[in-house]
Amino acid sequence: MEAILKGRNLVKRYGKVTALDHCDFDLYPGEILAVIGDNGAGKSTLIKAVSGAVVPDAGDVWLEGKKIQFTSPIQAREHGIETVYQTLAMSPALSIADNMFMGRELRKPGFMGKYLRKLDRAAMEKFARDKLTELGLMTIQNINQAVETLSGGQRQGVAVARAAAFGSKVIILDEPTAALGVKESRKVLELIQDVKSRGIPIILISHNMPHVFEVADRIHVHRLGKRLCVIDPKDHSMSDAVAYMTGAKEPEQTAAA
Amino acid sequence: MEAILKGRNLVKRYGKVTALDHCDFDLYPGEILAVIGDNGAGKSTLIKAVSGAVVPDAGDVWLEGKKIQFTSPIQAREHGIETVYQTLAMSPALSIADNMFMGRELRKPGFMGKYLRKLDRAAMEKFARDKLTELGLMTIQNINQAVETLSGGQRQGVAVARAAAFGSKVIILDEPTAALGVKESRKVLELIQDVKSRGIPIILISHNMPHVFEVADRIHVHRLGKRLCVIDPKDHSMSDAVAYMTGAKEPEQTAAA
Amino acid sequence: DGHSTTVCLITKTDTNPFFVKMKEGAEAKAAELGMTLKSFAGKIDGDHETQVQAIETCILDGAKGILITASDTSSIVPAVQQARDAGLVVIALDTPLTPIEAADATFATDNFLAGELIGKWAAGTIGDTSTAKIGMMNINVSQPTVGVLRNQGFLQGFGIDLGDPAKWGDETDPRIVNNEVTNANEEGGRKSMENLLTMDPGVNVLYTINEPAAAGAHETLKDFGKVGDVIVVSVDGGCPGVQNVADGAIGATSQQYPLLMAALGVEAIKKWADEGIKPEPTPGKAFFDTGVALVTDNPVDGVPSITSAEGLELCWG
Amino acid sequence: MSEQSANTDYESASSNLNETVAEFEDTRKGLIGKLQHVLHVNPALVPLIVLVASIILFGMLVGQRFFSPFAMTLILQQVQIVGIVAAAQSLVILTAGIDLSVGAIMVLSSVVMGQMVFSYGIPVELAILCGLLVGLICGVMNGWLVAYMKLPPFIVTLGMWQIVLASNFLYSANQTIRSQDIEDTAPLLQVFGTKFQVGGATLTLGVIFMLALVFTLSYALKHTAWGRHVYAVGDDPDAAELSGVNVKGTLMSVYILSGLICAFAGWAMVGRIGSISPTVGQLANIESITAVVIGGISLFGGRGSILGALFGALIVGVFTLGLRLMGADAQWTFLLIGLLIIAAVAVDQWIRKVSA
Amino acid sequence: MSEQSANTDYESASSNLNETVAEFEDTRKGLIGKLQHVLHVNPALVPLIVLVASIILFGMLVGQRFFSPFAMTLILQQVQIVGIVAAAQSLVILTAGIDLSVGAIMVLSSVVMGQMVFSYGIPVELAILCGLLVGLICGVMNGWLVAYMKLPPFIVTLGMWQIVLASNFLYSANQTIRSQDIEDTAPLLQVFGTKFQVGGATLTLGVIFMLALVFTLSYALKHTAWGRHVYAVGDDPDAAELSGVNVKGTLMSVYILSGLICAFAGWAMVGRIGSISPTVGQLANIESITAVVIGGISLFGGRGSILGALFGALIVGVFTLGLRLMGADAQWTFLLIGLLIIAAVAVDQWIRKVSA
Ligand SMILES: Nc1ncnc2c1ncn2[C@@H]1O[C@H](COP(=O)(O)OP(=O)(O)OP(=O)(O)O)[C@@H](O)[C@H]1O
Ligand SMILES: Nc1ncnc2c1ncn2[C@@H]1O[C@H](COP(=O)(O)OP(=O)(O)OP(=O)(O)O)[C@@H](O)[C@H]1O
Ligand SMILES: O[C@@H]1[C@H](O)[C@H](O)CO[C@H]1O
Ligand SMILES: [Mg+2]
Ligand SMILES: [Mg+2]
Repeated sequence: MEAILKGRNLVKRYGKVTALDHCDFDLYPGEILAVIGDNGAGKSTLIKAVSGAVVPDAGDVWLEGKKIQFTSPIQAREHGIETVYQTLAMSPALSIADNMFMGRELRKPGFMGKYLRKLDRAAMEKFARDKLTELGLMTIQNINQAVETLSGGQRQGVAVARAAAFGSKVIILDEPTAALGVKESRKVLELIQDVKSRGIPIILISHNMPHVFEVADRIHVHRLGKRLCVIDPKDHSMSDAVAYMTGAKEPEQTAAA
Repeated sequence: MEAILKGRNLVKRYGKVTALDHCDFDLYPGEILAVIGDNGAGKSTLIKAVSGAVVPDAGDVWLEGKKIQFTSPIQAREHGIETVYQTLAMSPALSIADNMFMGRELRKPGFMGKYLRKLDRAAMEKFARDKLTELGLMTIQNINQAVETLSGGQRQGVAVARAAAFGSKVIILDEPTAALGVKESRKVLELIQDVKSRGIPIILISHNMPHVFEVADRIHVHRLGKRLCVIDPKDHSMSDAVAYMTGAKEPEQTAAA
Repeated sequence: DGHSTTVCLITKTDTNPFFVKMKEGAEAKAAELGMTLKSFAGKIDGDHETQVQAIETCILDGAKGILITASDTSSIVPAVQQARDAGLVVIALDTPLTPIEAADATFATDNFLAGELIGKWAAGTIGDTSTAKIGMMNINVSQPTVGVLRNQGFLQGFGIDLGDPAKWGDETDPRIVNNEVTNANEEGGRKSMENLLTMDPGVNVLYTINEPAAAGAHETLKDFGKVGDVIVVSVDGGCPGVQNVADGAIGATSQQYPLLMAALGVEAIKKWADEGIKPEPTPGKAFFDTGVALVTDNPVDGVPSITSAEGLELCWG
Repeated sequence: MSEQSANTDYESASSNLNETVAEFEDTRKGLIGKLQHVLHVNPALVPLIVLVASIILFGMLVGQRFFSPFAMTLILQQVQIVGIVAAAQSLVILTAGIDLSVGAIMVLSSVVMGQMVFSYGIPVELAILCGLLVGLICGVMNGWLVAYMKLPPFIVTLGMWQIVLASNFLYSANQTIRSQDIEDTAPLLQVFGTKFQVGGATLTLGVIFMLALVFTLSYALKHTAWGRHVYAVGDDPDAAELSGVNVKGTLMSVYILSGLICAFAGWAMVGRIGSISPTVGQLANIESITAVVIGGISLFGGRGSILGALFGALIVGVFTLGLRLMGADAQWTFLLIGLLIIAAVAVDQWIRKVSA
Repeated sequence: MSEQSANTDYESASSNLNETVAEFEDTRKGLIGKLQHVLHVNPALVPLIVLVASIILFGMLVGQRFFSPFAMTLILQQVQIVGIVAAAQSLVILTAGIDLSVGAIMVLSSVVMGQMVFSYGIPVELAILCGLLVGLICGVMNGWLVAYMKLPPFIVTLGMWQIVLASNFLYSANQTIRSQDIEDTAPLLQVFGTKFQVGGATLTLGVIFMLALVFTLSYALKHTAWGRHVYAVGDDPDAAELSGVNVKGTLMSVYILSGLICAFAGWAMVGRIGSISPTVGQLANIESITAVVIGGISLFGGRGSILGALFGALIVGVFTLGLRLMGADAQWTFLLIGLLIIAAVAVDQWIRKVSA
């Protein structure tokens, strides 16, 4: 099977820091690929490089076999790649609904929408409320609250809801449950399964090993800026995974990428 | 035993949103108190209200039996209360060492320090590096890196290291391991035990139940802006805790606060 | 080319048509005499530092002489002295330095006289000066010397007690409705007139610092249907201004001759450079008066004037 | 793996939870509570309150004259140019930029309109189009330097200010075109001066244009996607980029629009002062920024409402006229306006705090 | 509980890990790599490079005269006032503020010094102290309004600008105090004009003061806790507050220092122009901001170096003198300086990008 999203030899340096060091990467259709690794290993940089948020210094990326070179996240979005960045990428002063629909706002039907380009606030707010309710984020008391006034977890919930609602080809989640409560985390895991069942592949970066082992089809272990190995969660234990990513143990030859 | 830090009837409103709704709170000497609750339950607001970052609309706070009214986090710090906020509170453009010593910089010995008030950069950098190494955050390649260039987890590590290094009476950690890797999280848990063994009580907000049950002496369950109950992790299961905080189950009378 | 004589012209600004014409006059004369002219100007009226820098540059540049209309007539003196010490001849144009001897020579309009002429004319036109309600339109709150001289000259000519002649606004005469500031442009004139008429709809005499301010005021008067009711006087004698006299928008204006000042200045420097001779001031005055003429089509007895047709012959800009 | 199932078992404890939305009671009741909420939701109301208060204040100090429809509409007329320019300035400031070149663009545009008619004999309609085009081109240059070259807006527009103003003086040779001549040859240039009588009050087309412009932009900012993008770009350009906003395009549109509006201001200026003069408008940048900030728009971008800028301009207009009518002398007026600018913003902050 | 131990078992797998610090190779070698690193670490070097480049450029265009020690020190003398004021401005801008009142404070301070001596016959030393005190008090007012009343710095200093300037005109009665009189009665007022010969070059005490001031502040900003706090406040005031910085105190110190430095600039101004004139310095705010921004300090606070501001002032000085010597006429000079301001910052950005 051909990878839907593939990276080869990706390099990204920040001044003296090498964040990606000739890294390879493969995501296959319909799968949930977890990416795990130490803090600072370069996971976020890797997904930024494939989603257009960062232009790699070297290396190539293919989407469905076609070589692509995104220079902005908008291009990636237009190709159906939706990303929740670790920094969440929200406009703090704008409302939840504004943020969810940023860049793909709904217009009112008829004259107002067509000629006066009026936004359909009611529709956007309803949609936003529904998506947040699906995630169990019902403690949000006011859908018109500015995002900057949300609690850490609420903010993350909004970002995840946005990606899940709009991603059509690949959904990338960079630590989507880091700030979430138990209940909300479970909802996100359910959502991930749900998205997968719609046939859309997912990249999940997470430090939560139980979650990773619960949902992932394959696990990409990232270490020191490159892919150390890819393991199958059914054949490996969490302890193995942790040992690989922290450098406590070398992966066997077969598992290495 | 008298509580070292005590809150009664705390209220905080943000416009139409009530974040704290007549909330009580107790921290006893030498203990690790975990605070758990849904996203948006008001946990962060609670610890902000006791650490001077937010002035409550109503209610009182006592430190070691003396009524206090902090109007700024500096006052809390001067009383030995050190906090890691969920938003981390770092100056993005400044270096790791600058951030760790913000507000309590070291000066050079002798004339340069005394009269020219020159900072002792070497000492501060060494200290910072040592503290980060204790936390296992060795992927930080350059101690003079601006904090804004660190990965999410690295940033959190710096904030935790700062609090642990300087807290003398109470240390408050708002989701200190949310963005941390497995290895780094373990180090933080070890650090928490270590701080406790020095006799300093700790407030730990976390969504990670295994971690909470591993280290906490008591668990404050927060729901809808107030303390629902306080439970003993030895008498209750994680399932109980989760059921209480999400409202799936009512706490028994005895456990209620 | 490096061998010809260089002369510097330093004006207060080069956004005011008055100085633009002065520069044109200097350029024409310099070209005629085979000299090189370098011109400098402040960013705003009152931009003294730029003028000091210009003098320093001229010294560095090896110029033979400097023509300057000083923004700050006494503060410029040390810089002028520095230039003279370096062997340059310095001639003040339009605005005398304080003291006037600080420059080698001065070719200027007498701004006080310019004001006095329109003051006298206004008094003669209204007849009974006790019925006057006077609006004053000045340059700006920093009160540069031209503004003070014209304002005080006008009041003197009209017969109003000046108080301190070194500043405007300290007069107590109730006939003065108010002192407005206009930044010497149309926008300010328009707004100031609106304010004056709101304060006292009976304003019947209007002094303006220059003709653009008068033109702005005229727009307001048109709007309020008061065009014939107010006697408007001004200073400058630029072509649009004189045309406005002919059209009746301005009653009288004092005309000055910047082209002449500049041409005379350049000639004097040439003479100094070639023969070492300094120009002489007008007899009875400390400076060479390039003259000022009252332009009006409604002359008043005892105030010499020329017609707008004559004024158009002589106008600049 | 056995560890896995154990790990997540406890999480299912949340599954039979009660799914009602959390509701806290709103304890702030009554009129004041409602007022606070209204103020919180409509930030432009705060400068409006300051405006009304200052009208009442001066009305009491100055007396009847100040409340007349005449005085009220006079303020509108005096504020129209600053108001139009402040609309342009608001757009730029909402994107966390600043436009120091507004006044220069305004003047150059009006000078071009005049020169086209009077020096080249081009029909006035075409001449006006040329003038508007000049404003637009200046906007394109500002926008390109800010959006694509990523230079700081302050520097870009500082440079453009000098460049445009110098071009204006060089091009116009500092010549004024007289009102009389414009009236005879090209009255369309003065069209914004056209008057209407509305119940004792006199409005000009320029005033109506200003009001229409501000309301249109207010609608666009609040109710269209473009408006949301303007706010997002000003709020956090990186986040906006990551969440799918065309940041460069949005910035370009804002600077271009700003240039075009300034050109319209130049046209309106001809209607107001009758003539075309290259020396007017030199304070338009500082005056428009003042209006915007008094109106409660943050210089750091992303927060505030363009209606606020209109009220800000009117507040300054009320103070200026009021003080003149009280007979304050020019230097004292200057001083008092300084004080009042600070006071207006202090009151604004105070109301915001109370209503938060 | 059995679930607990299972839960965290796997985490211990990291315990026998290899504890060497991660090291990636730095692949950018050689001179260029080193240069890029140096530039990255010392941001003030970038405007320095632009400065040197522009000196060389004008040297080639203008010829020998431009390289003379006379010309070089003339530039220093011409920028001294802007340089001193830019130092004050830098401090304020580093805290994400802006100070529009610098020029007005400078002038008022010098006027007070003069009036004390000439109107009230107070000994010159005391008079100077009074002048410095006036600057300091203006700073206190700015600081109080910004730090405690939490008003936007732009508005506060805009208001103060008008207030201070009007007070200055009212107080001085628009009178200049003549150089001759100062020389006779109170030569200490002109002390900053004192000249030194240093190998063919003429330096004044004012120039030396400017250099000493900038280097002292540069030291304080880089090597003292106060300096770190200034950056932290500008970077993110909320974060600074939460991490234990006395934000209000830091802001107060910055505005007070800025006022005091401006008063010194007023004193230095007397040395430079000889007389005391209430009309000078009206462009000092825009000129100092220009220098600061060209020097690479961000208007959003927290980033940049005060040395950069000095280089920024010198860049403008070099352009101005160079263009004058080339005989460009005034409007063309303005136009070209406008272009060059943009170009200087564009080059700056470009070097930063390449060296990032
Ligand atoms: N803009 C930047 N400038 C400089 N260095 C950077 C920048 N962004 C990332 N880095 C560095 O690159 C390395 C990889 O960062 P990255 O964010 O990809 O790590 P990560 O694997 O996502 O870590 P975490 O699990 O903590 O999120 C880190 O050492 C970080 O300090
Ligand atoms: N500055 C603010 N303005 C308005 N509302 C706020 C503000 N800060 C917090 N809130 C609201 O108060 C409530 C409690 O927020 P808080 O941050 O205390 O929650 P939390 O329990 O810490 O949640 P999490 O686990 O997600 O961090 C939330 O509904 C949030 O939206
Ligand atoms: O002295 C000049 C001229 O007289 C001209 O009227 C312009 O304004 C003044 O500054
Ligand atoms: Mg990451
Ligand atoms: Mg929280």
